[in-house]
Amino acid sequence: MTGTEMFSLIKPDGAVKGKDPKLAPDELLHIYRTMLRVRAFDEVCMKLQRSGRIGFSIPNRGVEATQVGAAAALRKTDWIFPSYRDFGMALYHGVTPTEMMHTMYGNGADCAKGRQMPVHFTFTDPIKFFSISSPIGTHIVQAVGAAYAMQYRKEKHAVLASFGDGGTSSLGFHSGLNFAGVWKSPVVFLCQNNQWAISCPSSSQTASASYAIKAQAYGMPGVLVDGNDVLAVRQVTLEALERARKGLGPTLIEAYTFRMGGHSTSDDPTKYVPKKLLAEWEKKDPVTRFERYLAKKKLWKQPLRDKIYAECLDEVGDAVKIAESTPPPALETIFSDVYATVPTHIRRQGQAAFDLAARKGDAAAGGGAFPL
Amino acid sequence: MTGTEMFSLIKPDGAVKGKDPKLAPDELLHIYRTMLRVRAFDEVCMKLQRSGRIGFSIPNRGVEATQVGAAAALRKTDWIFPSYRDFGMALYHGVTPTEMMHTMYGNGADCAKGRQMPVHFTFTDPIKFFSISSPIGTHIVQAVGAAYAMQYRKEKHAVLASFGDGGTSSLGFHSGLNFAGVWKSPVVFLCQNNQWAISCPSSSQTASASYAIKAQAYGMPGVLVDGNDVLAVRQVTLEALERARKGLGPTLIEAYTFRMGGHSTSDDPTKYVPKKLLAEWEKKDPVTRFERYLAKKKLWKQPLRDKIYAECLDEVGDAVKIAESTPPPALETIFSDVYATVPTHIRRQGQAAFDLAARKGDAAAGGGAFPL
Amino acid sequence: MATLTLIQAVNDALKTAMRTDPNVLVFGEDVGPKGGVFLATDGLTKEFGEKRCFDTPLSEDGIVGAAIGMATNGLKPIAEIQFQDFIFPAFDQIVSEAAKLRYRSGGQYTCPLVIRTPYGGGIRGGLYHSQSGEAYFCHTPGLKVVIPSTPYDAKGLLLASIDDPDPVLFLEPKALYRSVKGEVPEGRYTVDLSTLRTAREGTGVTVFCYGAMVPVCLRAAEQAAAKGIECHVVDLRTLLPLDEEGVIDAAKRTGRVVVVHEAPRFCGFGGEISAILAENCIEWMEAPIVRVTGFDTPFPNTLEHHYMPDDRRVLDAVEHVWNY
Amino acid sequence: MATLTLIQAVNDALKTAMRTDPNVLVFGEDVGPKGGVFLATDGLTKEFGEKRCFDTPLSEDGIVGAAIGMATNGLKPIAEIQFQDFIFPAFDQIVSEAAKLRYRSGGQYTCPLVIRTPYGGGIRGGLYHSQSGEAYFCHTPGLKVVIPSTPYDAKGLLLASIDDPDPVLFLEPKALYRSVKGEVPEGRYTVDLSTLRTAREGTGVTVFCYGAMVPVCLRAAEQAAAKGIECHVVDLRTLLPLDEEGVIDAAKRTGRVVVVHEAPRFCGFGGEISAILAENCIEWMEAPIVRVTGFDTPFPNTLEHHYMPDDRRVLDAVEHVWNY
Ligand SMILES: Cc1ncc(C[n+]2csc(CCOP(=O)(O)OP(=O)(O)O)c2C)c(N)n1
Ligand SMILES: Cc1ncc(C[n+]2csc(CCOP(=O)(O)OP(=O)(O)O)c2C)c(N)n1
Ligand SMILES: [Mg+2]
Ligand SMILES: [Mg+2]
Repeated sequence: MTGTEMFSLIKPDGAVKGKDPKLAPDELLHIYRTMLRVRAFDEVCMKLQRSGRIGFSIPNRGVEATQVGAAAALRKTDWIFPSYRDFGMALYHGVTPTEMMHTMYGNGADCAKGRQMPVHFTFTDPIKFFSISSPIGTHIVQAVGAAYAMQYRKEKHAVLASFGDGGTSSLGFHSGLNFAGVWKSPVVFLCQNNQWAISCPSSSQTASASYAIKAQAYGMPGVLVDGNDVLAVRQVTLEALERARKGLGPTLIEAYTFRMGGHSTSDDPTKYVPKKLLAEWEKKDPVTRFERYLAKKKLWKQPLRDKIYAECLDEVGDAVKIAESTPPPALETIFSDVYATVPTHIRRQGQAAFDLAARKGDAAAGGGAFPL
Repeated sequence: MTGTEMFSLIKPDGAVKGKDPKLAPDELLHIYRTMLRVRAFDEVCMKLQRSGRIGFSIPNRGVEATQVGAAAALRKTDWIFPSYRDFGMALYHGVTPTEMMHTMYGNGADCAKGRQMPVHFTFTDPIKFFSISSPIGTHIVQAVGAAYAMQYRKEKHAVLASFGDGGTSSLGFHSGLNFAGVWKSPVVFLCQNNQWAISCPSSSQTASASYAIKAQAYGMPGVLVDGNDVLAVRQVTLEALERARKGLGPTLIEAYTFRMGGHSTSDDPTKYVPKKLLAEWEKKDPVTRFERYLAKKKLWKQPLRDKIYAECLDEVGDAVKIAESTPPPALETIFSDVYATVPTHIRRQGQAAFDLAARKGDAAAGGGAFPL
Repeated sequence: MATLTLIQAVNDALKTAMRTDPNVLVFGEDVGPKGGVFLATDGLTKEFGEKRCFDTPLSEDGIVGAAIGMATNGLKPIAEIQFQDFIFPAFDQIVSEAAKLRYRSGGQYTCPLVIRTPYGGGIRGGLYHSQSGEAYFCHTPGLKVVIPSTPYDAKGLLLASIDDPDPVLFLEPKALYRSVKGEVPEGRYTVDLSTLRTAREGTGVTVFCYGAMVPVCLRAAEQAAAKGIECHVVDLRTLLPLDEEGVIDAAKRTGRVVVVHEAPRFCGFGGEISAILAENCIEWMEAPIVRVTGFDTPFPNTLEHHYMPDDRRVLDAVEHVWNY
Repeated sequence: MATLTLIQAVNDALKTAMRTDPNVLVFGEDVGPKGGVFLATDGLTKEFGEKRCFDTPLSEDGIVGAAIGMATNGLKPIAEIQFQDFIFPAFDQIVSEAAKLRYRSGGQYTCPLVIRTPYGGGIRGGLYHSQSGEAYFCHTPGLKVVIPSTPYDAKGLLLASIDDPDPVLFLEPKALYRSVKGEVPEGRYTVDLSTLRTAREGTGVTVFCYGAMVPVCLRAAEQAAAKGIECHVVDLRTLLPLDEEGVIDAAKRTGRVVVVHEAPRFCGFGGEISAILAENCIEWMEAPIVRVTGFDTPFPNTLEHHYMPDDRRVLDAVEHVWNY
């Protein structure tokens, strides 16, 4: 694999090119269901945002195969260093829509205690899904550090670091891939090339022939894969993870796909995405492509999509109900977790905030005395 | 040129491989003399440092061909964004040893007004030799900005950005080459691979097959050249500059050479440089190699080296005398050039410093009243 | 004279500068066809072409580094950093390079660039779309740091920053982008980069503030006035170099001082104001110098209204020093 | 008990920690076979192998970024930044990431790392081998910032930093590396990260300082004593979190305060001390709170002895507040 030829498994008609990975039917259906779950979660969040019930979301339509395919290659003992667009990886491994919805609302049950914007998830169970950061690229080199710990302890685990095409210009990309090359780190770098960094196309991002080819600069293999082909993504990720576990070092994978929605709910893509291009990629929908494959395996026919999608919508709808009825975080959450123990100056500021809230009759204060 | 095969022109015996560049004898001798000038400047500075007359210097033995070869390809209207090891580029273009020695002493005639450490030169005439910074790599992307100004004004000038093997790990390398690729900047990136970043060999710097190959990540040609072959370095730099002037974009050149001295006068390389390796490279001395070429052209035979080197030592010796008899910078130089005009708070601090110096009878204060 | 929002005034300043000086360029992430995530650069690529207003790769280090090179070679770059929270990858270029170039080159190379970036809370942006980092930059000799709070000042200060021969960090209070409107003259005018602005006259308590805290303090001053305390509200607007004389005069006027900013308190800009007063006119002070600031924690999301100083907290402090 | 220099005490602390905890790793530029440019890590690769003490590529962003990943996955990384001046490429990793990880993950991921780096002037290092950047980091909630001034504290504070569950920036005064010596116990002991140290008792003038300024202030105190002024010299040693009670008590003791640091004055750490006092005990102050600091300029080279506060300048300030 040279970093410029694109690997795919499922042909547009659903037939297999080359060797069928022969996954068990329930694994195939779990993959399928997860893709629909992502889509349902996405659709609901977009509506919640439009109606002002949550502040922000990040659309995933078009890129579900990349996320779910990569997640399907991981073991529960591996770590994920995700980007903010990686809903699907968490869902695949069993994080529930309810846990995620708490973060969308930033309520008192949110894992991040309402401190982060929506979509900035953080989970430790059932898989290490590292706390998402807004600054682009910083996590790429952190992933290499986490992988060093695995090497050091002689564990056979690996790390998946996921980022966008824009992320390749970041500092963390350069230092991350460079360190991983030198250290032969058990890391798989997944560049999700969805062709946009907000409004900036790849032509303003880099002059390199592909993103995968950047691997050469760091002495590691670069693999270009069809990001709308869930089984192809799973396959190359699996192979890269195997290399990693064997001590053969890191791999850079570029998954070539297309962001069908805006960058976020704050973005209007019609200002910069050519209509024709959008229409072209609409035809390459990754869910439909996978359904054709499943159909050839006799695992799929309509109304299976409608049925599962309805179930997913229900599930997400329930999550919304639970999240909406969960109260906001307590005032003390502003002051805790800055350090393991609250230092005096922060304790004093917290106490003042409690006093003020109590004096002004503010709900968030709870009991009234600063409890930390 | 692929970035892994090494280009050279002068064979070890001085014969030409391929096409002779056919430079005029006085140009060849200027190149030769400059190499010896670097060596003389270097030798004198090492001694000055050892005897405590200057604080610091950076040895250049072994890498003269790379510096001088690259400089020889430039026009006076081009800009140099140098690294701290690039004595030779300034000397080639006519900066005098005296001007440079002022900086080694940080005296009142120093272009940098005694603010920088030795070797951190800054010249605007006869060529733009950009102010050297200690932080590694920051200038690489600045060079791309300077080149943008040339493009914008439709000038046919170009920029040479020079840095070490260690510099390729820096942030400025990544952003610099990436921006230059996208902008098709008239920049030549010269990576002087002298095989060490202080004590760190390339094996701890990167896993890539060469430094030149990193060009691929940015969509530009990468050229590997024998850095001990002054004419080969000149040749590839010239070709890269021509591409740049034609609007065809940047090139990354890796000049493969060897740092024969310590990193700096503060460093003891015997702690980490294998003796055998040093002996091997001793045989590849770039000055001797070039002499063999000149000899074949009937331009050189002993005692020409001794004669020229003695002249160079004299010249540098004179520079030392002038620099040593030049007084230190005036106290006001601490406070000027922070901004174009001195703001009130700095003026007040300057006045206080003058008052104190005057009260304590301190020479540096000069007249006694803060003059800015 | 048109009535503009603060963001429209920024856009107007950029257009005014670009129309009069062909060396003025604008670039950053999404500033081109999209016109910037807040639309500060709306219409610039269309009017001035993509050599003068353009998108860059996603690298703040690159954006500022390239701007330094342009600036030192005769252009007037205006770099946008999408959110101030994302300026830190460029910290080295700003602090080690832009701020020190004139000095270290003995004045032979200079760096007249402008970095514009929205800062501050109030949009439910959480840790990374809400920060106020002015103190990091104010501790850096060689930089100028400017923060407008009105549309008039936004245009005049930005044009002055573009004229300035040294690097200027221009911090725009995003909470005010569309929430304040004001009259803005057409064409070129500048507001001097070294004088504070008296936003409200008063003899009771002096309140120092800047950016998005100015309207907050003015609201608190209204409420204080209702209680018989007349606040003297000072909009510092250029934090570095600071109008120290003006600060000292304003403090002496009342002898009672409150300093307000959104950023965390510890080692924040407010400490410098307190220190200047404690050093230069402590004997005029009739009460403790009180700071009302963001807490010494990262910026939260859901509870940001508790984190950011509001008129209640400012009023509390004003009453405290008044009654002292 | 051995008599060690400050740099030997640092080396001793590293060895002590590595001997007792296999999860402690040391890495950075030239820390391996060379033993660090100041020899802080001398002998570590030899004793502990190259998996535990090793050289990295030339990238501070990478060094700190990787350290964060190691720290959050169970190791105890000690990263060396060769000079504090070169920490800025890692500023984003430190300020946006290490400092905020515990908070933003609701406590699920933590970042117990130590960054060691030599800071300060006195070695004719010019702009880029002399800086004191503590204020940049002290304005960052989530970090701890520690600066020793004696060999005993260097070892005890470094071991406490290694034990700490949060990210610690450990700034080493390079001017003191070999110029101070002191008794240092063998084996493990720690010095608490939240208390100041009284370096000299006195009732006349309180002098706050840290790091390389401590011996300078003690010299000035000797000279002041000769003139009949007894200085109370406080070595702050942990700047964040600061022992605010201790600071206030020490200031109240004399009612006259001088604050000393090498870093530029404007928005420096000294401002925070002044502000805390102006807010908490202004009525105890019998004189202006005077700062003696580096100038608000970059750090020069040839004239560095004029730039850095020396005993003359400290004594001047002490006399000024004493005679006020
Ligand atoms: C350091 C930094 N700069 C700028 C931003 C603002 N920003 C958020 S997302 C984004 C584009 C990212 O594009 P890409 O990496 O391709 O990921 P995608 O959104 O396409 O998945 C930008 C510029 C940021 N978050 N961090
Ligand atoms: C950002 C930064 N980090 C660390 C240093 C300290 N340092 C000075 S030179 C050097 C090695 C540079 O190696 P290389 O780029 O190969 O250049 P060479 O000295 O070999 O010419 C290091 C680490 C620095 N100057 N800047
Ligand atoms: Mg993208
Ligand atoms: Mg080198």
